[in-house]
Amino acid sequence: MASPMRIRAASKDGVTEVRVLMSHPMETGQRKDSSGNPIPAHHITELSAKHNDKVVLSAQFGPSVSTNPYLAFKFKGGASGDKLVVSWVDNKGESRTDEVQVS
Amino acid sequence: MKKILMLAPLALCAGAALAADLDAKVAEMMKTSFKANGIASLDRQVQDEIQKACSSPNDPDAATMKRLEEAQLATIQWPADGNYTGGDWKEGAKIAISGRGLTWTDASPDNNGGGCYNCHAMDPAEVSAGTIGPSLVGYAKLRGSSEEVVKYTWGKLWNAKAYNACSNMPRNGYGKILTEAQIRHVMAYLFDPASPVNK
Amino acid sequence: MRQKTIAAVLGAASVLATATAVTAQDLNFDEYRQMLADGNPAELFEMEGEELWRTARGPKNATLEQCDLGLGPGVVEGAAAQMPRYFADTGKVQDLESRLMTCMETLQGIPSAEVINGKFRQGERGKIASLVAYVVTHSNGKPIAVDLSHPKMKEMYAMGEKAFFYRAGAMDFSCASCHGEDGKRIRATSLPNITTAKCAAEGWGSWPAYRVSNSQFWTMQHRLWDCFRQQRTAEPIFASDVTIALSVFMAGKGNGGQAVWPGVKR
Amino acid sequence: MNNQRRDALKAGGGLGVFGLLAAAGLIKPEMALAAWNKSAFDAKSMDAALAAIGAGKPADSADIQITAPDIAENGAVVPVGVVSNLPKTEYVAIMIEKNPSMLAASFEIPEGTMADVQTRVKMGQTSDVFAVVKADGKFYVAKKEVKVTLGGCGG
Repeated sequence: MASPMRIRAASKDGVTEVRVLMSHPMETGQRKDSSGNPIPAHHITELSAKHNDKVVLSAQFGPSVSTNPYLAFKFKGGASGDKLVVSWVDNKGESRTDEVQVS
Repeated sequence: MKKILMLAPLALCAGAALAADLDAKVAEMMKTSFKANGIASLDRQVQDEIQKACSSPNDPDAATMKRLEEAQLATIQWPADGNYTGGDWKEGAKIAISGRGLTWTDASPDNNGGGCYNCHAMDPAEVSAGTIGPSLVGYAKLRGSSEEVVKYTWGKLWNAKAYNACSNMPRNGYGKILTEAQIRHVMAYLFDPASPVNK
Repeated sequence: MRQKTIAAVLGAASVLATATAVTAQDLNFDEYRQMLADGNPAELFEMEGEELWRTARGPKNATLEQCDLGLGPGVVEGAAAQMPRYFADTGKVQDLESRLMTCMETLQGIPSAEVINGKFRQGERGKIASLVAYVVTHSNGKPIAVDLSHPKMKEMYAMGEKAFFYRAGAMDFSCASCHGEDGKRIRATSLPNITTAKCAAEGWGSWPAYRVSNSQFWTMQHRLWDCFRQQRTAEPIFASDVTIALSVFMAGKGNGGQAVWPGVKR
Repeated sequence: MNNQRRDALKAGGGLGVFGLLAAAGLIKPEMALAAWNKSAFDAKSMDAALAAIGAGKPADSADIQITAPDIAENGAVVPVGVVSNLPKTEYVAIMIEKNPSMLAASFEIPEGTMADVQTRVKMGQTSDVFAVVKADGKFYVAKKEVKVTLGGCGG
């Protein structure tokens, strides 16, 4: 199972800033292993972030996003204690969902 | 150190004994803390004369340096056919760029890179050039291709310690890091007017 | 440092070197590094390490919460900044990794041999790396404060300094070949001059680190192991004396400097 | 801190993953239907990538700011941020001209979310980085060059 994300969500002056680190190899599919065999692509394809029940960001990633991806964004509103949920799926169908409270 | 010597000769004697003891302990540690792995055998931990003489912050005295350098100079194999620079500079560029070889993750002790760019600038277009050694940009354009320069360069590539016993530069030929043919390619990279080094 | 005028040829070379600047560009990565500092992926390892610290494991099914890193059982805050240190219970100078190995053996019953004979980023040695990420995070921003007063620490420091200058291997390198002068680079990578207090602190105080080039978290043991690999020596044994001695030398030299842990590196 | 882990959703077989997420109420059903834009991520030219996201020939805009270093110490991780000051920005894409897969990431910006995203991308070599923005139905673009260097012993 995929490892947990590190999510930070902080609200200040009516704006919530979200920073997410995901644990994922983001393998491009273009590399070869030590025996010369191609390493299959393995990367996050889609991601969504929800504040309480509202989607505040959705994204699509390709293999050019760095290993252990980082994402930061801001949305209006959000208060301390609100729920923020981030989910991703990858091209192999694996997924991960984590949630934090806005601080 | 000299001041201590004048003020407290007794303490120095004790210190010298301790220093020798420490050196012995370190030499022992440099063996027992390591293990052989693949081509990286334990004999790599045993120092030769040069390595031993150049293992402190300061170089040995001038006479020792000279003696060491003369011994290293005698190890240099000069090209039998007098062909110093007739290699392919494009091959030389590949060798200069590659820092691979001779680690315990390398299966074979052959086909090594020269790792030149780790320490030297060569082609001015290559931004990622190290600075441990002097810049070699415009090598032959600036120095010319006289017999003296060509021979010195070959010798330096083969065994840098012949010219400075405690040089940071590996002994490419003597240490079997590069073959004679590879050194000739690197020579071409440095001397060929068509090489980007001389553009 | 080791500049010598030899043949007239080399004399000319050094003059010419200054006349032909490599590129006008100074390789300044401050902006790049600053952008990476926020959201260092080492945090993912830290999270794992914190969980491991609290998870009952091993034949003894115990957590590491009673592990004594030098400040008393279970005290993590500030512990890494004072390591390596002499531990009376083992009679040894230990760095963070070798101390964690001791705790895993005594508290959890996980044999040290599993770590020593293992591979980096795998098995129990991999778990130690995550634990390291967790422990060092609790010394982030603190001054490096290694106590060199014990005779065994003094001896380790002296041996570390000697080992630092010890040339060996297929390319005649010592640590000092790359880390003995100010302002040098390997390719585009700047090299700290470990013989100065300032740079020793920068070096010691920025590892362990997440390496962006291979997306791996490297402890100081891992860092030293790969330095030796590139030095073309034989393979250093995990937590062996040479690794501890070099660590004491670096940390001791850097005493008073600030630890920025975990770091993020190219 | 690690209560996140306990909320982890275990993806099972059978249901598509996004279907599962939708069923779990974690994402909107609409999103489960929105497919990953394979043709855009597979595009081998900038024109093809732009066409695949429906951007055609976007107009240059000074209202898009790209935050990226002038020079990167390693191409495996290059921080890139995009801020769009164009009103009604609804979409942001980051493209790396000299990568085999040019489109790196795209973001749907719902109302209430600021057009201000940061991520990190791989760059095989020195290249222009493009930010393509859709605002009020029209596409705009800005670019910035990032130089990529090589470090280390290379062994």
